[in-house]
Amino acid sequence: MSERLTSRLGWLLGGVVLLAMPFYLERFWLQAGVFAMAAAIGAIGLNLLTGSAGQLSLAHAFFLAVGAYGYCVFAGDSGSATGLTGWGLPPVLAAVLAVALAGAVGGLFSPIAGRVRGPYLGIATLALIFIGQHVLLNAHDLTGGFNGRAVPPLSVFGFAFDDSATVVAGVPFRSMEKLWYLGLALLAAGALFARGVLRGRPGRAINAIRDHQTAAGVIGIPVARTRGAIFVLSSMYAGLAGVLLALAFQHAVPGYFGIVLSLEYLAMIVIGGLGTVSGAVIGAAFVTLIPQVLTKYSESLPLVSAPGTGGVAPGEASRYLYGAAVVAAVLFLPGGLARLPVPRWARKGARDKAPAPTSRNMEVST
Amino acid sequence: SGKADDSDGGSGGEGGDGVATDIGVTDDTITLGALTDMTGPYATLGASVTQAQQLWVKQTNEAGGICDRRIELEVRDHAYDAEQAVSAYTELTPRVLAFPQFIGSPYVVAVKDRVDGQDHVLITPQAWSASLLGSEYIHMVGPTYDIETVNAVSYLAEEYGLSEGDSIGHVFFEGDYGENALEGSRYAAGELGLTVEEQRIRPTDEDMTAQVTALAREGVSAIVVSAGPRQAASVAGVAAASGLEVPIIGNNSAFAPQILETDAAPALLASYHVASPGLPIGADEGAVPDLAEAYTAEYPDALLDNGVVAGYNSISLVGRAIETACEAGDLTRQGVADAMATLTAEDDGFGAVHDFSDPANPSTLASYILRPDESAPGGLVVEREAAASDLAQSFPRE
Amino acid sequence: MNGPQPLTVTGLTVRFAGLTALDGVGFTVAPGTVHALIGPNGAGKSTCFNVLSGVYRATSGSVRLGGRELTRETPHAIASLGVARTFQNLALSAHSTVADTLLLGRHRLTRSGILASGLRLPRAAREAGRHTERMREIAAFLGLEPYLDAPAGLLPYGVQKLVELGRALCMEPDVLLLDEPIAGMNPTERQHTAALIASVRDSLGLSVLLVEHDMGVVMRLADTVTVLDFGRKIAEGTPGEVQNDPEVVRAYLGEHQETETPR
Amino acid sequence: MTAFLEYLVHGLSLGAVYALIALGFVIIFKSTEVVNFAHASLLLAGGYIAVRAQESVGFWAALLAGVAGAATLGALLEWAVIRRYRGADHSVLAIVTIGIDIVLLTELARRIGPDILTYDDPWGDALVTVGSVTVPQTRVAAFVTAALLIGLFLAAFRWTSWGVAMRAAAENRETAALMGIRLGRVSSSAWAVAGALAAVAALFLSVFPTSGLDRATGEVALAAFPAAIIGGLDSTTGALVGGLTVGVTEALTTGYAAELDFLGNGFGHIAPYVVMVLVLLARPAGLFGTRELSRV
Amino acid sequence: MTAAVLRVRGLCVDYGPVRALTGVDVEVPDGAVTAVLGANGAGKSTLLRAVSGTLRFHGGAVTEGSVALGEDRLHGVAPARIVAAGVVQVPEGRQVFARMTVADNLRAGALGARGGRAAVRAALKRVHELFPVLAERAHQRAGLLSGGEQQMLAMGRALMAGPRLLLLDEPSLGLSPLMTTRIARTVREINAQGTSVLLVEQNAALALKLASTACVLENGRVALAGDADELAASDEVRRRYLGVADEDAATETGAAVAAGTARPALSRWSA
Ligand SMILES: Nc1ncnc2c1ncn2[C@@H]1O[C@H](COP(=O)(O)OP(=O)(O)OP(=O)(O)O)[C@@H](O)[C@H]1O
Ligand SMILES: Nc1ncnc2c1ncn2[C@@H]1O[C@H](COP(=O)(O)OP(=O)(O)OP(=O)(O)O)[C@@H](O)[C@H]1O
Ligand SMILES: [Mg+2]
Ligand SMILES: [Mg+2]
Repeated sequence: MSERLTSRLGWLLGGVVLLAMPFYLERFWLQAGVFAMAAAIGAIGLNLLTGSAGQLSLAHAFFLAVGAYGYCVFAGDSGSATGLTGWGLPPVLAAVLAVALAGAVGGLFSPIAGRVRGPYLGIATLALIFIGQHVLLNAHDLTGGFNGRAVPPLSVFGFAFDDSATVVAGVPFRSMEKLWYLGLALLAAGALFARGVLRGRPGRAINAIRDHQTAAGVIGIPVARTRGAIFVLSSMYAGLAGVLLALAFQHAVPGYFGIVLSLEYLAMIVIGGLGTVSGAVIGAAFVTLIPQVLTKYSESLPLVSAPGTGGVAPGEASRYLYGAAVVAAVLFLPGGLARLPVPRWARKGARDKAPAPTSRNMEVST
Repeated sequence: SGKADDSDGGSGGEGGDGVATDIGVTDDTITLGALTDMTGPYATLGASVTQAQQLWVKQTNEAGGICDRRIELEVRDHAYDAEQAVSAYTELTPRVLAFPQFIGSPYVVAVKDRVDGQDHVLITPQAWSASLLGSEYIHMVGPTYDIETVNAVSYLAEEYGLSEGDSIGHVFFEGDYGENALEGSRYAAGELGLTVEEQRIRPTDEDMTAQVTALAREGVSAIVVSAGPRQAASVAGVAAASGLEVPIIGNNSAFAPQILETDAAPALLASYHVASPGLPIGADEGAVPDLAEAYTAEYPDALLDNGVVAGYNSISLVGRAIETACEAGDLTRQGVADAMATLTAEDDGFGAVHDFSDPANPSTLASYILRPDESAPGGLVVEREAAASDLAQSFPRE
Repeated sequence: MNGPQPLTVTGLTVRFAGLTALDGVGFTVAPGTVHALIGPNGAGKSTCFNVLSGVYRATSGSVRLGGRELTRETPHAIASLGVARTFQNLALSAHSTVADTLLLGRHRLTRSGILASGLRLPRAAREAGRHTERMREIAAFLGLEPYLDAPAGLLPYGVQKLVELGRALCMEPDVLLLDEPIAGMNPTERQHTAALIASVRDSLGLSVLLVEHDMGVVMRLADTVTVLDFGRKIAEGTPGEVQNDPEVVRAYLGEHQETETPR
Repeated sequence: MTAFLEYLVHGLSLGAVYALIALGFVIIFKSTEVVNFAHASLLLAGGYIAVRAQESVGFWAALLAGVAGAATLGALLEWAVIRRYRGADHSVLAIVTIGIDIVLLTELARRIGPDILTYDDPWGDALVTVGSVTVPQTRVAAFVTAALLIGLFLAAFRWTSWGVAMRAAAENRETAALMGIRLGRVSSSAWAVAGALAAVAALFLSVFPTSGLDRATGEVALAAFPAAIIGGLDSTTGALVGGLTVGVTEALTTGYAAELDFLGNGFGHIAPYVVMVLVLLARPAGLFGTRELSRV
Repeated sequence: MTAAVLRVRGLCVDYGPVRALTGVDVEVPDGAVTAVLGANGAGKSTLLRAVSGTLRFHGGAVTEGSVALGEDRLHGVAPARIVAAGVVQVPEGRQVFARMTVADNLRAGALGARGGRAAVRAALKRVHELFPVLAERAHQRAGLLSGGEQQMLAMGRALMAGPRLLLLDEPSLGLSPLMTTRIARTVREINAQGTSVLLVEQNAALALKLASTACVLENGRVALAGDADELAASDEVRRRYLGVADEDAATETGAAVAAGTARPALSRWSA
């Protein structure tokens, strides 16, 4: 069998398995899957920025929040039943607007993102997290404050992604079953889009800016504009991830969108492999699913003890594991999990290039 | 598929004994769920509550269980993380009858629609924010923060003769604990003609010098602390050191026995009070001594603190609701929730009498006033018996 | 693109804190010629390139390409006017392939943005196809074909220099600024590269401004030579004239070039 | 006016502690170009070791043990992780320190549990009064210690071969090796120094007016991020100025919270970040940081 | 023949799967200048990296063979120890510490110095005499120097260590003819003072003039080795590295290119 055929078959098989999941899995797993898909979309966006453009960002959680809350506000009830602002727009339009809003906010930060580079940018973006938290807690009318606000369910042409059951082949489809397919579709679209960007003209340009900023300008690349554009694009990915997460949560809470979340996204792209789309997806799945699996199976895992019995709690175990995974991935798998020797067809990233950035963002010379 | 015939898990129908059941109850077990934080910011509370509840389960099973069924408690540690909290809820809901523990009010709020809309599962959260009121399935055991703070301010006014025109300082956490408490102090102050000097802080702020200096500048005659134990200790220590000799009172969560070992101990002993829904763990009345003894026997290394009482109290009240439901022959989730609402004058043995019939109001409006005492187990003794102040009774709820 | 235009530099001055790197320099690069810029180390040659390509701002003076003033333009705007350059120190991405590096040169000639590339619009694919073809033509011309899939950063220094030249040619420039294009090559490679430069001047009719310390190559390639010393122009003329200018000999070439006697 | 002075003095003394933390950051950044996100756990580790040691030895010996322990831990991390990284991208290393931080913090939180650990420090809750302003003795001690240590490192960086070696190693490891610089030794010494400084900061963060060390104490290290950036990530003077700026900003915005209420309740918490963004807009490399060079 | 300071025997170096050197034997006699010639990519820089112990920075490693300084083994030894033993390299492409001042760059060079303070002071004086611009620009950041100035700094920095064996990788790269002559003179002087030199140089004419022995690397192997004079006289070297016999050929190629016969000339692009 030719390699190409094997690869096709592999993809097909994987696709069928993913599509069949909602018929077999319980809500808990579906929900975990949707979380992972949302995280994967966000991680792809961060990887565009950090992995390919070499810009460290700690503000990803902030843009997730913009997407999530943006959607809530745009789609929320316009009546004053909740005491919260809502524009009452059709949910699909609201979702699109929320993504656009994340992009626009990213655009507002572009002057700083363009001026400030390297570690300085990383920490400068930290400001967005804290300012974001401040706004989330204070702008009660928009965000509902500390306890957050309910997320209106998505509905497409009257088909609602809510908990009312639609029976498909004898299986009641509630919100998670429906969101699973939505998540798959968005993730596939997001991944393909990102690969197109990375392999095409914009991808080459951002790599050049990362490695030799001044030279890139001389070659004809508008440096500030390109960097700004990639920051905006990455923010929009985060915004989309935020919308999907909000839909899965059914309730947006500000505490979730803190610094820890931003750090988790950085961990995802490093564990999966910097600069590749598949790396982002694999890393996101790893970081999202590990705590869920460990918590669920805490009783049957040898080293992990059930809560309240002393010893290492599942929450702790998963943090040890993913902290160690970050370190191990960088030291022993410089390409991340996406570069593990797995069969070719299973390795989506095999053909995305843009290897890990290695040169420092500094040019000096003669 | 395996999922086709399945309506959200569980075994519907009727037990062998003629008791109607749906989810979380089999012929020989009743499964309860605990969503706790044992590794996150509320780990201290989570550990005490969980261990107290495990103790109750053990005691109850030794006494033959409830409704001839053993009790099982499934514990999930969400580390105060939204994703994990919601996941843990999703995982356990298809399998449990009720949640006698749920730490993290944002996450309780997050699942509230699901609880009211489809899950109908009884929850007694360990968070006392007024934003959790209004559901027939979610019942706080004890007064909400706002009521507790109203009681605290009333106590200060009575005891220290605060009069119209005086001002009080309020140091509170951002978030719903602090902000809900602030509503209480604002209301009480408004009624009493006092002004409130607000100082909003974060859980990570540990040095209260700037806040106390600002309050001193405003000439406050008392300070309310709706924060954590460490902040309370810092407030008391700094106030004493800088000569601001005013009474300080904290909410139930603003005390832990550990702070009596810090430099601030003398100041705390001299000027600090705590408003509490129940008796302190060191009290010599009601069910408290038994609990303290059993708990220490079971967990010799664990700290005795108010989380122990809170946890034990919640689960035993849920237990009583289950018993009542059993007697009514309806051990379905709805049956248990309905049974809970029939508990209208329930003496919990820890100094409070609860009424769970009105979802719009907390189960009690009364608070004890406690004061630190190094020699008492748990570090607190009763200063004033439980009482609901007039203001607490007139507190408006929409 | 309306044919090559003269590049005119007048009264160009660049000051850095306490240092005048260029002091009122002026010269004109006639269309279709090779104009060499030589001078001792630190004379201001690369600084001049940096002003021409928009990396440095001139303190005063002007640079005109045809009728267009360049001193106020950004680097990418200047590039879009058809000015391409190579760098004295290599500026290649270590891990990008040679093919990608060359395609980077075509950035200014292509259009597909994030949307078109992300959605893989047919327009983007067509564009990529056409430009890849031209890129291969240029690679073949430079003899870079065997390296197209190799990471540029791992190639030998001399090949990297050729890749830089290729990237500049991929910009289809009217004016080509070459900063020491043959440094680090051995004589054979130098001659080969010099021939390539002469060839593009002739076949593409573009103007070349060349900085180089190898006088042999300068003499062979240049139509006109401008000599800088301490930021000032000290001589200008044909290679022959300049080579015998006593000032140039003193400042740059050294009294007798063959000081060392073979042993 | 007295209130203002009091806020100012309080801010300066708090800022001195931030400066100590920021200085550790800066030293690591200067010598290895790594933004050390694990600084918080290094700090907590130092404090934890000292408090635990105090049970068997006296305060001063315990403090020494904490400093030595955190220094060893820092050097160990450098040896076990940072040194082994083969790539050249420093943002990857920054992310690695996030991983380290997660592991260390989890371990320490597990060990500390619900406890609040207190030092038997010689200062207690004693105060110093100058004119109308009173400050805790601990804070005076912190200020003096910070000023001394920062002066010391400023001099060390500028005048000793250690400083030259460190800067050279940060910039180009291969060439530094060609100069005979022992890369491993240089960078582990930097990490050790940063650890030691963090342990000292941990002490001052957990004595009066704070009520002790607990599992969350390390989070204060976050305040050192804006401090280090405001001053400039590679400037020791910057660490001092940045730390003081953050301290004073925090103290003033908290003190005048009522007057600043129009900016939203709790504005004091984000004020340092707002200052940081403003500084970066004006000077992209911070007040004293080295501007990035760009020559081609 | 005098004893060799540096003796490289059967050296093989791999960069991962890429073999860069195969069985290379090179010797630098005590007190001599030895030149290494070769085309781009022949492995010259790799040889110097192997001697200095810095291959690992490029993902390379010595797989076979040995490098010895006098009696001491050098392969497998940490770079800092090699410097301490007196082997100092001026790396290809200057590699100055761009953000440090010129003065600090020179101080960094002296970190591995074997003498005391006085020796360092003397070395600094010497470097300033050789390259006055380094004294003038002492407080300028090295990254802002011109290419040639950086090359001088790199050279000066190496001299600060007072080496016993100096490895030079293309020291004349980017230097003006005048400065190239000065570098040549410097090499000769320090050699006269007892420092042995291993010189990699594209300017083969210059290299062969300075060196007493030389070798030619081709594709990672030693193709020719012997006395510099002999090599300079050999046809092979004259044609390939001195470019002498090639002069006519080159003009021919140039003409051929222009005429578009030998290789395809590039035609204008029309969009
Ligand atoms: N950005 C800058 N800041 C300060 N000084 C600079 C800067 N750029 C260049 N210089 C100085 O200006 C002078 C001219 O430098 P330039 O690079 O133009 O020289 P050059 O003629 O190209 O020399 P070389 O042949 O050695 O490359 C040098 O002395 C250099 O140190
Ligand atoms: N880091 C590396 N990884 C893989 N291959 C390498 C690496 N560095 C060098 N090489 C290869 O090793 C061979 C020898 O390279 P080296 O740099 O030693 O050549 P050189 O003779 O110094 O060439 P130049 O004259 O261009 O400097 C070349 O084919 C080169 O491509
Ligand atoms: Mg130059
Ligand atoms: Mg080389």
